[in-house]
Amino acid sequence: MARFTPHTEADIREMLDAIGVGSVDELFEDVSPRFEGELGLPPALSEYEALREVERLAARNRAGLPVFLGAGAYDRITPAAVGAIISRGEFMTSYTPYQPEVSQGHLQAIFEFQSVISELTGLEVANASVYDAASAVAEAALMTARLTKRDPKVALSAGLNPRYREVLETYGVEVAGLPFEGGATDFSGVPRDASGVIVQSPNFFGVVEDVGAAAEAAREVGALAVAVCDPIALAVLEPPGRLGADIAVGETQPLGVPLMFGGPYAGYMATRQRFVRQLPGRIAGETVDREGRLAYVLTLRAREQDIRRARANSNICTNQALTALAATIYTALLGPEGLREVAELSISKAHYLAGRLGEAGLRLRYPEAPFLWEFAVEMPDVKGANEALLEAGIVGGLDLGDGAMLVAVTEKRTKEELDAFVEVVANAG
Amino acid sequence: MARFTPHTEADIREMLDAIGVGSVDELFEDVSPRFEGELGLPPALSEYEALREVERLAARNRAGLPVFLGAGAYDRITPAAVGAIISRGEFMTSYTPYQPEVSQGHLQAIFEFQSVISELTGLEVANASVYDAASAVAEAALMTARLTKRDPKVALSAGLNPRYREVLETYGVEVAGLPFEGGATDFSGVPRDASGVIVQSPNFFGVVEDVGAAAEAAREVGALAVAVCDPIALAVLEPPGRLGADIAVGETQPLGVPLMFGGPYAGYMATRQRFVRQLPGRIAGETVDREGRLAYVLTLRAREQDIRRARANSNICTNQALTALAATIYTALLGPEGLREVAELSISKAHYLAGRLGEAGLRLRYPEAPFLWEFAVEMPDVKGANEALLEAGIVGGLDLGDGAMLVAVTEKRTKEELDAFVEVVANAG
Amino acid sequence: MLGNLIRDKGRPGRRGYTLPRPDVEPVSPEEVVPERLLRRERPRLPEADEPTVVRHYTNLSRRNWGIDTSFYPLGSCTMKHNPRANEAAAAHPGFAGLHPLQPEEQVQGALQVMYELQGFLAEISGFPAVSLQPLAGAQGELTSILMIRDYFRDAGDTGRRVVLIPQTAHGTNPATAAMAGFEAREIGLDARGCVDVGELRRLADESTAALMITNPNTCGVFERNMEEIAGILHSVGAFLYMDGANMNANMGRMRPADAGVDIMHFNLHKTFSTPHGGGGPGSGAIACSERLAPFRPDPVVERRGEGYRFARPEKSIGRVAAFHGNFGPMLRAWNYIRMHGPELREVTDLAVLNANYVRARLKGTYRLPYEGPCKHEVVVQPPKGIRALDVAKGLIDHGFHPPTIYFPLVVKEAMLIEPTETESKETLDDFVGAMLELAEAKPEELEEAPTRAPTRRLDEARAARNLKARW
Amino acid sequence: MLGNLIRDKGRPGRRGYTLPRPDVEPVSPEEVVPERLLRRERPRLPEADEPTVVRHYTNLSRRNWGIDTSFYPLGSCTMKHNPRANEAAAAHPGFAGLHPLQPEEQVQGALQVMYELQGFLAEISGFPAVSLQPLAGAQGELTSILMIRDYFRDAGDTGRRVVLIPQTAHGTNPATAAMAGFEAREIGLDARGCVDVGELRRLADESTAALMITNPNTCGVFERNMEEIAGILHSVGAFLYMDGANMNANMGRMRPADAGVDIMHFNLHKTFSTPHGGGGPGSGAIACSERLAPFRPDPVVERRGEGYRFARPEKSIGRVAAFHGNFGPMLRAWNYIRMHGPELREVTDLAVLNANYVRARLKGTYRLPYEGPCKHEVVVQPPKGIRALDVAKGLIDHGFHPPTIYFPLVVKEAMLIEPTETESKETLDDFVGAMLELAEAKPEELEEAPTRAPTRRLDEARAARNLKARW
Repeated sequence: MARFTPHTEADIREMLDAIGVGSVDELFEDVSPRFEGELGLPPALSEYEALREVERLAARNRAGLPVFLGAGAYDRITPAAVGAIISRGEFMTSYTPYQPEVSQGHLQAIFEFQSVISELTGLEVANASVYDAASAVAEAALMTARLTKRDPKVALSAGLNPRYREVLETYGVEVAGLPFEGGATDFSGVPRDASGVIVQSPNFFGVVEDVGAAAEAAREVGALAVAVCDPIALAVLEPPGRLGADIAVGETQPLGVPLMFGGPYAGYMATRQRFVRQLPGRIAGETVDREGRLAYVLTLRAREQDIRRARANSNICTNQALTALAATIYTALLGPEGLREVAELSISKAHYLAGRLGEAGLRLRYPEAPFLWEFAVEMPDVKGANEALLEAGIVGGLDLGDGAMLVAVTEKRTKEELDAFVEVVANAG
Repeated sequence: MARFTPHTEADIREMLDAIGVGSVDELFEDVSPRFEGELGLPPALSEYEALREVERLAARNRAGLPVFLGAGAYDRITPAAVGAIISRGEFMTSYTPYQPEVSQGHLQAIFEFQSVISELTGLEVANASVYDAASAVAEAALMTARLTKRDPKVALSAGLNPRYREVLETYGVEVAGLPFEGGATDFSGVPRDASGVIVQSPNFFGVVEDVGAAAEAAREVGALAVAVCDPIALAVLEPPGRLGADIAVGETQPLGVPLMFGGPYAGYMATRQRFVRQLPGRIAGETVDREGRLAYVLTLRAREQDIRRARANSNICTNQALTALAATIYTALLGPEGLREVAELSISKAHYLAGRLGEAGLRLRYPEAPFLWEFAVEMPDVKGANEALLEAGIVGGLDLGDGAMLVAVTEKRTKEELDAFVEVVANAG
Repeated sequence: MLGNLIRDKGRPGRRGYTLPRPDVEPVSPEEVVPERLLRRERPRLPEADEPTVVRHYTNLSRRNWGIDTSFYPLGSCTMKHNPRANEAAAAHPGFAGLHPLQPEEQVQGALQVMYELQGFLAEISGFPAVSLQPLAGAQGELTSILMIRDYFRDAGDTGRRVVLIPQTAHGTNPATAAMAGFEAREIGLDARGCVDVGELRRLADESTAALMITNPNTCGVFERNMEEIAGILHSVGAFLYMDGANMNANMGRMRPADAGVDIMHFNLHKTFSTPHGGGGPGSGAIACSERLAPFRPDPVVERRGEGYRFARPEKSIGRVAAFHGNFGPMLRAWNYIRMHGPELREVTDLAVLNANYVRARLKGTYRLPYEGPCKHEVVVQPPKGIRALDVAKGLIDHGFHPPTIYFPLVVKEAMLIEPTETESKETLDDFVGAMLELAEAKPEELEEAPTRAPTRRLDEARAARNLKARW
Repeated sequence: MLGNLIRDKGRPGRRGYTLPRPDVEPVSPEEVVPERLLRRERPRLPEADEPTVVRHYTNLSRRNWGIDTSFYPLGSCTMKHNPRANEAAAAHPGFAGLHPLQPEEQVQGALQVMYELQGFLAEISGFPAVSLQPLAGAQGELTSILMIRDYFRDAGDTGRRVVLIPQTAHGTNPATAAMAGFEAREIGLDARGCVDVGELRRLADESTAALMITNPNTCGVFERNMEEIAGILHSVGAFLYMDGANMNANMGRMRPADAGVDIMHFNLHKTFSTPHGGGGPGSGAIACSERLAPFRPDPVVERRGEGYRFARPEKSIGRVAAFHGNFGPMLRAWNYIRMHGPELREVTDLAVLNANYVRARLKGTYRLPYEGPCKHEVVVQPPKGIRALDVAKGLIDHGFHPPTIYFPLVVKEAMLIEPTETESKETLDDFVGAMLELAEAKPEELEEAPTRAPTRRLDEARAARNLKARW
């Protein structure tokens, strides 16, 4: 018998009788071509056996070590309360809140998520999340095209996470390269037909970029400015909305979401109120019920695929609601001071590490550029250094492939771990 | 500031003003002798630091290995759904259901637990749990005294788990020893002034005892019979109520409760309807509310300490409600066939192991006695065998201290593990 | 009194989480960032203690229904039980703690899960190639259509500008086609609710890139002419794409590749029981033929000797996600498939049995626009004079989550009911009982429903008119 | 229609869990057990699938309130927030998977937790010796009194048959004394609600084994004459036992050992935030003087060199639990104390502040039988003509769990309110608002409450009269 199904032989008999067929097979008589074989899958395991198999596979991973990788996913401290709440069945086993009367929990949570993102980005309105930062960047680029009525073409530099750029290109957005020097982007040469300018800050190399300059450059050519920002960084950096960006996007993974080998994460998108109709994805809005009680509902639905079909402003349907909820709970627990403290601890530790590496004779790639907690450090043999680090029980930074390692330092790293990192790298280097 | 408290400086000020005192200190002016020092405790850790410490301590334990220890706690398969449900805040963070209108969840769960225990033991009524099997045995012994109006004195043999016997004695019950031969108890010599006869089946050495003989022996001297039974065993053994036992007690840990280094577990107690007023602990009963809807409530409260004080039939108050809930959910998931299958798998594996050990030249201590999944095997150097087993990644059986090892085999053990056990023991022996 | 938002429950200075004390010399943002780039105003975020946060979100959850609380027959969404074993698997720190950029030799367990899952999906669909990267069904669609686009580009076939889409399609299909730069052209249905093959013959030509079919379609009807349809498309050099949202009616009974489908997507969160999370995360793996395989997104997992590694397909469309896809749902789907093996067919069988049972029981009272048998879901219409919306809200008062309503668009007052295989006959009987009762209710009474839910009906127009989407 | 019990939701043949297939030759019970000892009839247990079981218990939980859903000021129960970090600690498989009989060298981490927790409780109480074994507060009491009993036995002091117990005591105190074989004799109060020292002087003599005091007592009043009381008892050779249920008013402010207490118990689940679980598991550790230390239950944890081991105190009363106590709550309490360190005093301070604030706000409307300040809880009486029961049920309709009512017994219509430190001023203000509103309600209206709870008031007499305690 199949697992997780309640059907007894007697149930099946009674149901077939009610339907008026003699066997389940008859219900598939219209299926053509019918698959008559047995699926070539390994035999069914009991729960315990399957979980033991999971255990065995997990043992083939090197998890639980201090991690110096970042580049879009950060090994941050996750409060225990986050997982405890999002695993409640009412949150975990529901779907998109099409029926608001029995979905107020998720709807209000989305409203709170949107509020958090609006506050952090300094923009008026945010959506309920998109898949990840990369798709948020792509959706934002397409949005600039719709808003400027130009073809989707964005100006950007090597400062944008190359993975985001790849997704952008997959989504059919044309890219115009901008010069990148000394760790930062030169926004002076934005093409006149660009629909948008994209600036990431801190950028892929950890450097704090001048979002204002990007916004100005966009404005000059009638394009829109898209800022890509780590939400933790926005606890200490001026929000993109205040610096003139029209759209802000990013990754909420740093807000209490486990690394989980790359997903599920959640992309965020925020923009100015006047652009809201071009914002893709769900939006929850406030309203009242028949008795005048405050309540929340999905709104501006006419932007979406299930209503507008081919003329929708995106095909997105399912987003990352549960992850967005995790980020909301994280933010509620940490609060503005907590977020700032996370940022400050990370800055302190990263700068300590950078300093110690300098003392050990290693050179930062962009020594003059302002950075928060991620930086590129030059190293003759990054691969060798990472192997030595792994031997010491440390997951090293990202091999940039050109004689430098991109190192991310979060609040989770201890001085002990930082010192060990320096010692290994100094010896291996 | 203390953790998990919402008080801001402003809150505290406002509250002190409302109270009419100038400082929190003033609220302790009546405390004498007042402790004026600082508690000599290690400095406060953040959640992350504390959990890292837990991680470090956990690494000093040898957990996750196949375990052949039993003797009252069994390494059985625990369905994932059990933990997922009992961790719901409504179950986990509530207390004794004194206010039934907002405690129907727990009350109904207790009612279901009582029903499961009644069904398994073949007795009419069960309570909401006591601390563990040992305290259940002690409470049962005291119950026999109240019911027979004799001093608490019970006849029992070496077949009773010695830890239960110790608790019995601590609780002030006199013990009369019965002969124990060939793995089973001889009930022929029960003293005439005994208030009870206690029989454990399967007994401490895993042997299935004759509960009917114990009941008869009790009846002959006007005493009551107490049977101590593993609930999983009751899936295949005739229930004590059917064999004449007046009280059945035991440990519900085998029903889906983690080993957790010995607790929390939950003892169960069941008895005949006519003895219910001498049953200690909570009892949930069915009733209706004002609108006639079925509901549950704590009942027969006049037995309990908070009502009857010195004349209560026990001092028990808090019991093991959440553990009892886990056992109820486990039983609901497994059902009668699942419980039977757990028993049969354990029996099959235990007898396979016993057979293989026999082939390897080891002798069962009670070769003629019927056993289910636990047995004593003679071994010249149990300590040495256990050390060799640990080296092979196996937690061996209980050293009985007299040249034998008590080995428990659950459905969780694989043939591979059993074969490895035999190989190591045969070589070490 | 303050409102009920988490922000209303805070007060300046409160904290819900304590971080480790600094163990290095503090460096402030002011020391490292130019002043004009420093934040001037604090964001207005909640300042609340852990007890308040836990209570707030616990109580929010209690204003929400899920499969765990109620029957949830939302058509086309496959709201089946989410086994708790999957959650136990996903919680394993050996997976949850992995950084996506750890070198391959450090993540062999995760790669093996992906490799095996690729194989499982290949077997279930009949295709030789799979990509797990798309992050949701709609992204799986987009990935598929982009692969088709790139196939034609690569072949120098520049005239393919049309994607045909049946009227019954999910809205994501036309939206996807448009997003990929195609013209989405609708194609009509025959009397059975299936793609009109005659019309397809007329429409299909060298400008056709693909037909996006859903099978069983969103009327719950099996598209019996799949092979013929595939033949027509292939004869004009176009592709047949299948929306796999409804694979819960196919597993072990029909393999899309066998029917001539060229490419499809799965919804791991539907068919393979990963939690829907109130609207995600999903996971939209795709499977395709050898011809399209080189265009899959980067990366896929390959086996080399005893190990596993990432590889970029030769003519890859590129990445559709920053990393490797939603690994959490993949691990859960892997676990679900491991717990079923070939018995997945019984999942399909019982899902279809349940839908047909509901169909049979509603017949005579509710209108059935299409002949039976249906597949894993059934579309019905309320008796004349009663609105689908009112029945839906009435169901809430009976403790049932409503089905999908007003979809598919081709059926007026449609109610699309998908019970899934994890519901018992008793639950279905109770649901049918409620449906039959509601069919006889007075419309003006139904209009009042729901009265027993956390809220009454909402003023949806007001939300859009006076947009308030944040605190 | 069937009822709502899990058994009603099953059907023969259904299964909610699949076990591994046998990998050895099956051996049936019939082959190994004599026939007359084999079960003849199947137990009538639920036969239900996992989806049904999960939904059933999820919905049951939704008919229950906890700290996570509501303010829960149950007096003497210390319903403080249960930090989720504690649950994360207890879920660690490195602890959860440990068998209690694994040799000491395999469980050094667990022993270290116990050893350190013993030390923490010693520091908090001021005593040199601790035992963690008692499984709940009441068992901690019993353990303490049995230790006192054995002390006198050991000393050959055979006349100690009386345990004195103030009228304000929890019911467990007299029940414990009786269970340990003593005569529980009540002792009266003075006007402040404290033990009547004069009466104690008259009662205490060579027949007295101990006085069981609770401090602060259950009127929320601090027993200021502790040292004098201890002196009187010691002068007749008797012991002073302290019920530590209310330690949440003492941590860092008063150490029982300093006041002359000889032995006490803790409720780890109250003071140290481990979840109450709907009525357990608790944990009732005890702490005592050097004199009583040799009588502690077997075993305690000792340090030897770098390692830890179990040891049996010299004159141990024996075991009170089969194994080492409720380790789960111990681990949580350890974690809680590690997260607070010396700041535990602030927990006490804020708990007492909260109670006094509620007291101040209710003053004038509710009657206050005792002068202030109170400690961590406050006993109040409704205005004349209104019953505590009705106010309690009325609070439910305001969304608040009622306080303890009709206890302490010495106060008519008592309402014992313990807010704990984890509640905010706003919550207290809302609660006070509800209390004040209820004080002005018409009694006949109040009689109807609750109307917004999962049930109305229950017929409790019927439950006892026609006992139905199982399906």
